[in-house]
Amino acid sequence: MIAVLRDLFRYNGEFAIGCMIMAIILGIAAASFFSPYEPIDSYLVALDAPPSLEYVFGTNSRGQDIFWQLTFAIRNTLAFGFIVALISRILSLVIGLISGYMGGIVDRILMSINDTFIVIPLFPLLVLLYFVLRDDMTWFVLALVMAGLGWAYDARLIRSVMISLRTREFTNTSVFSGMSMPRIVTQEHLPYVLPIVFSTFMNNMNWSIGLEVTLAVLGFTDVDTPTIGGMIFWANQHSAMVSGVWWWYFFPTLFVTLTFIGLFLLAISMNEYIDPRSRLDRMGNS
Amino acid sequence: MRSYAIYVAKRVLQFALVVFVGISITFLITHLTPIDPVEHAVAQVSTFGFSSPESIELLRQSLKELYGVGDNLWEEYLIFWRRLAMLDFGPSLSAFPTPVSELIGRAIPWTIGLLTVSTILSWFIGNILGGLAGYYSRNRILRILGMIMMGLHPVPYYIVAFVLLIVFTFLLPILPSSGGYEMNLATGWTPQFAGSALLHSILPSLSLILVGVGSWFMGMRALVSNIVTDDYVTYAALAGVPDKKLVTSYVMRNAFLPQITGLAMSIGAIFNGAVITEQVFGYPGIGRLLVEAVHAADYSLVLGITSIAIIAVSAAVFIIDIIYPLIDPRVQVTQ
Amino acid sequence: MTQISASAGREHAHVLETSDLRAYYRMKYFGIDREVRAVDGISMHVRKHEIYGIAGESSCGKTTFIKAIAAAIRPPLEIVGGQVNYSFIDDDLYALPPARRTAIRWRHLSYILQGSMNVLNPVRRIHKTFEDFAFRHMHLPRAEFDQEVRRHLERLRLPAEILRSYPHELSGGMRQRVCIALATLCKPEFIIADEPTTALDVVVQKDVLAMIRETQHEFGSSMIFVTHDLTVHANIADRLGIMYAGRLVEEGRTADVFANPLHPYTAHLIASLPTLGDRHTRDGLHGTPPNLADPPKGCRFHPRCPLAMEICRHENPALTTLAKDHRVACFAASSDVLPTPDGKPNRHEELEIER
Amino acid sequence: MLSRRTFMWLAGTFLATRPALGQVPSNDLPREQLLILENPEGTIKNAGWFNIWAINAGGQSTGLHQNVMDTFWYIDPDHGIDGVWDNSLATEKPIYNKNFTEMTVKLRSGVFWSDGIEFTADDVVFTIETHMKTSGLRWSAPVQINVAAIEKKSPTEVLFKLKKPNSRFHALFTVRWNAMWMMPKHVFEKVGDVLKFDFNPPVGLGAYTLHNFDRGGKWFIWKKREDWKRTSVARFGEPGPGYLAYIDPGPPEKRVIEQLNHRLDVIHDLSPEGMFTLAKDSPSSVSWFKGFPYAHPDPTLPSVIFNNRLEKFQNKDVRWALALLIDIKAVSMASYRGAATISAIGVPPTGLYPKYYFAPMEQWLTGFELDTGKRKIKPYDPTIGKQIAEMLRPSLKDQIPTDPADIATAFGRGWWKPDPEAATELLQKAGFTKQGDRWFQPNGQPFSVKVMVEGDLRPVMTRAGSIIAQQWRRFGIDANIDVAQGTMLDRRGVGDFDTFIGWSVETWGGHPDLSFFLDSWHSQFVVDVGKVQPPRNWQRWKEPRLDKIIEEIRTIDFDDPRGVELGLDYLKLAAEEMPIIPLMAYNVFATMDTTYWTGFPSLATKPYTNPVANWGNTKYMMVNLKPTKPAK
Repeated sequence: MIAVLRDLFRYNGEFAIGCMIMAIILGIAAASFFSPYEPIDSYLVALDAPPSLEYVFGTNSRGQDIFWQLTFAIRNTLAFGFIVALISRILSLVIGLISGYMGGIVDRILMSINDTFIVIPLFPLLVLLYFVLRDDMTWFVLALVMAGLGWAYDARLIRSVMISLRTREFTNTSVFSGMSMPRIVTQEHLPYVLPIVFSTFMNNMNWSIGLEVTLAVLGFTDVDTPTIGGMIFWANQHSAMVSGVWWWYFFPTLFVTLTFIGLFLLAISMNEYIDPRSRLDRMGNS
Repeated sequence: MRSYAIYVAKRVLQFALVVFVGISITFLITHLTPIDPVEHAVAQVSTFGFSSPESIELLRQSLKELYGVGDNLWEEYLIFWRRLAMLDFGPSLSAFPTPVSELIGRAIPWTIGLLTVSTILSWFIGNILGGLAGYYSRNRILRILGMIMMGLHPVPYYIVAFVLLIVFTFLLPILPSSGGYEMNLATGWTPQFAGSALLHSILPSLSLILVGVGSWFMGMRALVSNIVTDDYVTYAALAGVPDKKLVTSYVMRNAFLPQITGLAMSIGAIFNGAVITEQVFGYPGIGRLLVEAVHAADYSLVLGITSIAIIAVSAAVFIIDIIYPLIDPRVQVTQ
Repeated sequence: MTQISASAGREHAHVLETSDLRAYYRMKYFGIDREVRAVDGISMHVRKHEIYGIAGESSCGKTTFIKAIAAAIRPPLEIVGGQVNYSFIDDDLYALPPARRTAIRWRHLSYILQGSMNVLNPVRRIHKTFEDFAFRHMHLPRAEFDQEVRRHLERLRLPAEILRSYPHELSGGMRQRVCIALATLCKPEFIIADEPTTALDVVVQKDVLAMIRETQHEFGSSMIFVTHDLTVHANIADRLGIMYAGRLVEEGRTADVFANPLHPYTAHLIASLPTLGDRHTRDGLHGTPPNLADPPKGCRFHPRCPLAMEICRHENPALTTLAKDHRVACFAASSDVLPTPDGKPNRHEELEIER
Repeated sequence: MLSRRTFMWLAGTFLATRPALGQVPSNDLPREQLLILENPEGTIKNAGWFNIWAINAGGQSTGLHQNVMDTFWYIDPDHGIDGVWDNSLATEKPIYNKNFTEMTVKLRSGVFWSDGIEFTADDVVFTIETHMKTSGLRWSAPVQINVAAIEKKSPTEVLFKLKKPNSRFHALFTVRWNAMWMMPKHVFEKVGDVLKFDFNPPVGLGAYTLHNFDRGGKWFIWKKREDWKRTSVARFGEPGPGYLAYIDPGPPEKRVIEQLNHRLDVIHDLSPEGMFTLAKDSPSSVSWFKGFPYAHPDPTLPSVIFNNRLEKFQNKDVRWALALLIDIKAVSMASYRGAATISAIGVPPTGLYPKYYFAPMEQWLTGFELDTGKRKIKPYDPTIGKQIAEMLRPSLKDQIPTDPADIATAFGRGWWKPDPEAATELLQKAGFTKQGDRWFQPNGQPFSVKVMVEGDLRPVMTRAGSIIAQQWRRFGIDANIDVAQGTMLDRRGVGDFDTFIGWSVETWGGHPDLSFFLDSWHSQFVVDVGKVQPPRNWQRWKEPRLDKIIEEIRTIDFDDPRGVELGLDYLKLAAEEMPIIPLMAYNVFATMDTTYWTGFPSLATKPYTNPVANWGNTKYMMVNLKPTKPAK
């Protein structure tokens, strides 16, 4: 595994850049633990100060230092994306594996549910759920809800990989050698499926973070927990753009975009690792 | 032909099932809302004007009767399906007694107009540029374009829209900031109206296209760079098949086919409305209507919009499932 | 420049001639240089009307060699040195302007590839592929072109209906036959066949081989036929070249090579062919083919060679003619075999050490 | 290649339409005759609906109730053109009999409906009778509860016979924001079901008629009537604008942009920062105050409203302790960036109320003593308004008034001095304990207070709520804001909150009578938590002494001077008991662009009405507006 990472880092520019970006982002998120301010407190520093040596990213109209706000926002946003991705990966993995393995009626039922989830319009549903759950719709509940809605595509993907694996030679060999099905799945097939899970992990994080930003900007989330979208929400509340406090938008946007690019690069380099053809092309084995 | 018929029948069944489950879930969720449309009406009456506590109680009673809320949920559910069968969603609660279908009918042409054009445009632009960038992977201009797209496509849509709005209505005020057309114009197929509607659609569609092109571009480029290494492309290149033919008939054609499914889904998703676009640009479409309906606890309207959205997306998937075997020779109708 | 006239002089005898051909994969990432010498100094020729077989284990450089003589070079693969000359052009293949190179393809030089499933565009009907590949070379009006295609198929005893089909609607054997028809439609002087029978079952394989033989004979084309399967070579090749680690180690008439392998590697390959009634377990070669990014010094086979001598560790044996039409590169085979005059400088190795 | 052909076609159509993009479509509305106002209702879902008597079906403040509707009386939230009280369709004030069971209204003659029919007592009788027999109309309930019968005495006189004595029955027909509007009998008598009639085009008594509107609900254009002289507003002269456009300009930043581009003459409300941008960058924009704090204080009193039924808030010492933990200067800065008019007492510091109530209360407040259990303190600090002004002066300089009287009107007078020590004593007196950094209730539970706010539907209130929660949190109370965006109304009704930032006090502004909100505070209307509380006693405060005050107000006349005395009693009682913590006036950043029109109301020169564009009372603004550019 370490050798794979080392090779990826060495031969794959995307992976290297993605890693560096994510290192910076994680560094900033980690800085939140050293913040001199509580994230929800306001009117602590001068209002509307542009970026300067004292306030690197400036301050906002709520008297908060944007740099320290951002550290919390990135931490929460990343944690949010991570939880959504983690839970939805588990769902899609389990459902994809079961569906691909059992086949028949189980497969058909699971895939019908799956297709329903693909088809239901997500955004209206989230807005509706927000209104049903209202202040119970905390950051964590939202993560659970999004995880519950975000597994369908990838479950289908994993299922199709499973189906193709099931028909391969080595599965039969394992069957004949008397291995039990669960053991075959976990020992023989999981290694093929896991890279897909990792790659979709990154994409799923991107998806959930993007959606969280959107919902937050529209005020459909818990605005008390600082997130990237929450920062933009507050900037809007204070008409920051027309009053010239552009840095209130700029830095959250910059860092969320960097996060997206970083995760995206990791996802595509992971894809290359999965797809041996392009990997070989790079490594140059004739 | 027989296998195709079975295939179609299965898809029809699936379509019906998805629509049924989807709409039922939305029905349940909307009716679980703690927001009471009667209270909203009462609040609207009493917030500013004169109101005595006794009369408010009386008002509440008569509104409950009028709106027909508070019945048995199961009965409401049956009534809902009976009405839906006749494409009737009942009266809107926040614009009582105007029918939901009338409100939707007013908003939907704007959304369809805006989203069809921008979806199709971004599909073509993104796929063609992405295809070229995947094929001519060493072309400098296309590489730069690829980097721009990679930087652009993850920017949250809201930011793109907002920046466009600020640039073209505030810093350089040359485009209208909100609405679907100029004030006081008569609606109709006049050149004036069409010009005004087009002018007002520039910013919303530009924002949608910028973001849409990015994601199609990235997807297509990845697809094409895989296809380029496929044997039939190598073989045709070895055979000296001219480059133009190779790009179009060999690479692009194969890469476009999966993208057609994506296009169909996006077109179906049009009926979700572009909530944020319509919000940012004050566009009179169905996405805004939905948010307003949610705010006003108008569940007949919410249900009306989401039902249409669910039907549209599943119909798009259904149609593409049925047509796909006919357009892509590789797909065999076995399952 | 003098070499051109020299090769032009032999035009009639040899359809293809390569001299000291070198094709390396070169990669540069973050300052790390890497070079894989997949084809390292191959000189050989193919005579008119001849089928020349190339054998070797996988990743011995067969496919790269084919890419090099077919001018199918894409980065990171590069031609580092040597020449490729065809009788139907007056110049080194790589000295031609790209447009001329393209014009030669299919008209004079065509290919049959392995993996018949994927070599035909899955979303194009067969007749479209015929059109794409050959129409511009035939200089015929469309109707006559179609006639010609039908006639050609008939000659190869293929049903004309397949023209209306998509590739996936045909069986694997049928697809390979279509490829052969496609490759021979323009009656090219030279055909490159890369493992054309590998994916087929034995019965179909036999038919396809027969078909290749017949067409080659009928149209008088010359051919390079690459496969790792020596039994196939025994059936089809006039002459046989054995490749190991990017180099040609032995070459001779197929019968001679089988009867009297001079190189220990060839001997091993032939010995490992199953024969009826033989129940001995065979000794395999120990070790694996060398990493071409960092090949062993001297003879590349020496780490696995049962006959390795001291000289093998330092010097690279030159391919030397020991009998009529029979060349070998092995110090153990004969004392006539000398080291290659230019014991390649080790500059790349030096770079490798850095990392 | 179908795709390529289609693409070329699309590209072609796009290019072909490009020339049309450059030109702004021509418009038959001359800008110099047009006044463009913001309608804060936003986009009207059901734009083609003008039947204002049906609830919620269409827009109200689209210009419809400001300029088309009319009723008997108007009370101005500010000074009024000709006094606070205006007899609009009536010619005199309501005439009650002795025990308030009958009300006679004398009607103005010579007023015509916009379709040329004369307005008479028949229209009044029809309007009332329609409401008596139809349930579910906007004013059906109060009419059905109060009116036994209505009689037409003559074409210009009607008599209401009431079911029970009601000294404030006329309030139903007295516009404060809105009131019960008159229906045109000749239109509605032909209608089968009044509830299902869209009334398009509307027929009204105001000086404007419908000219054009957007089916999508983004704009409504009204045209001045040719016969504007035959309307009640003609007494004050000819309305200035030939056309009125009420539009939905979008969120605050877009309103700023539109006014900077002179495409929006009257902004209804802005964020404070948006207001400051206009004050800085738009020399032609004016507001109610000439300088800071610009905004018009609405006669509404945003407060911290306790749920007095909850155990933890039942002791007034707890409520007082929480009040003494609030630093109103910080609240003013956080919510309005200083542009707030603070109030320590239970009525808003707006309109004529400083004269009626604030001046008389000042002395009492200064002497007011609070027993903390350990000592007596005087919590009132009369200089807080001045302190806010001084705090802002360094940055805003001459925008800040210097005259103490001006400061008092702009920033308010005094408020409670933050006193954490007294708060500690009060909480301890109430049996609360502090363990470590945290406060616990007498029952051992941690003392947690949620502050419910409405999110971005009421941004300024949300900001106030978060700073107050922060101040409480610093003191060791587990306080957090609770964003109830969209659900606030429902949760307020059923009492599903600890505290919220909102208002239960709304007044006439111009008239001292408090019954407008106070009557509903009677304990007879208080219901249990979980049931819907009728407006406006959201705090569910039960107080026998208050009931007595309310009962006496019911028996006296609207204009009786005794009303003010009873009002002062209420204020003192509310200060002692602290059922809600009054904060400040609801300041509305109404901003007017003088590029095309002058004569907008302003405090210094012409405080004749409220400039806030959704008030029915803004019909008086139209007759005062003059174009800056002569009509062609």
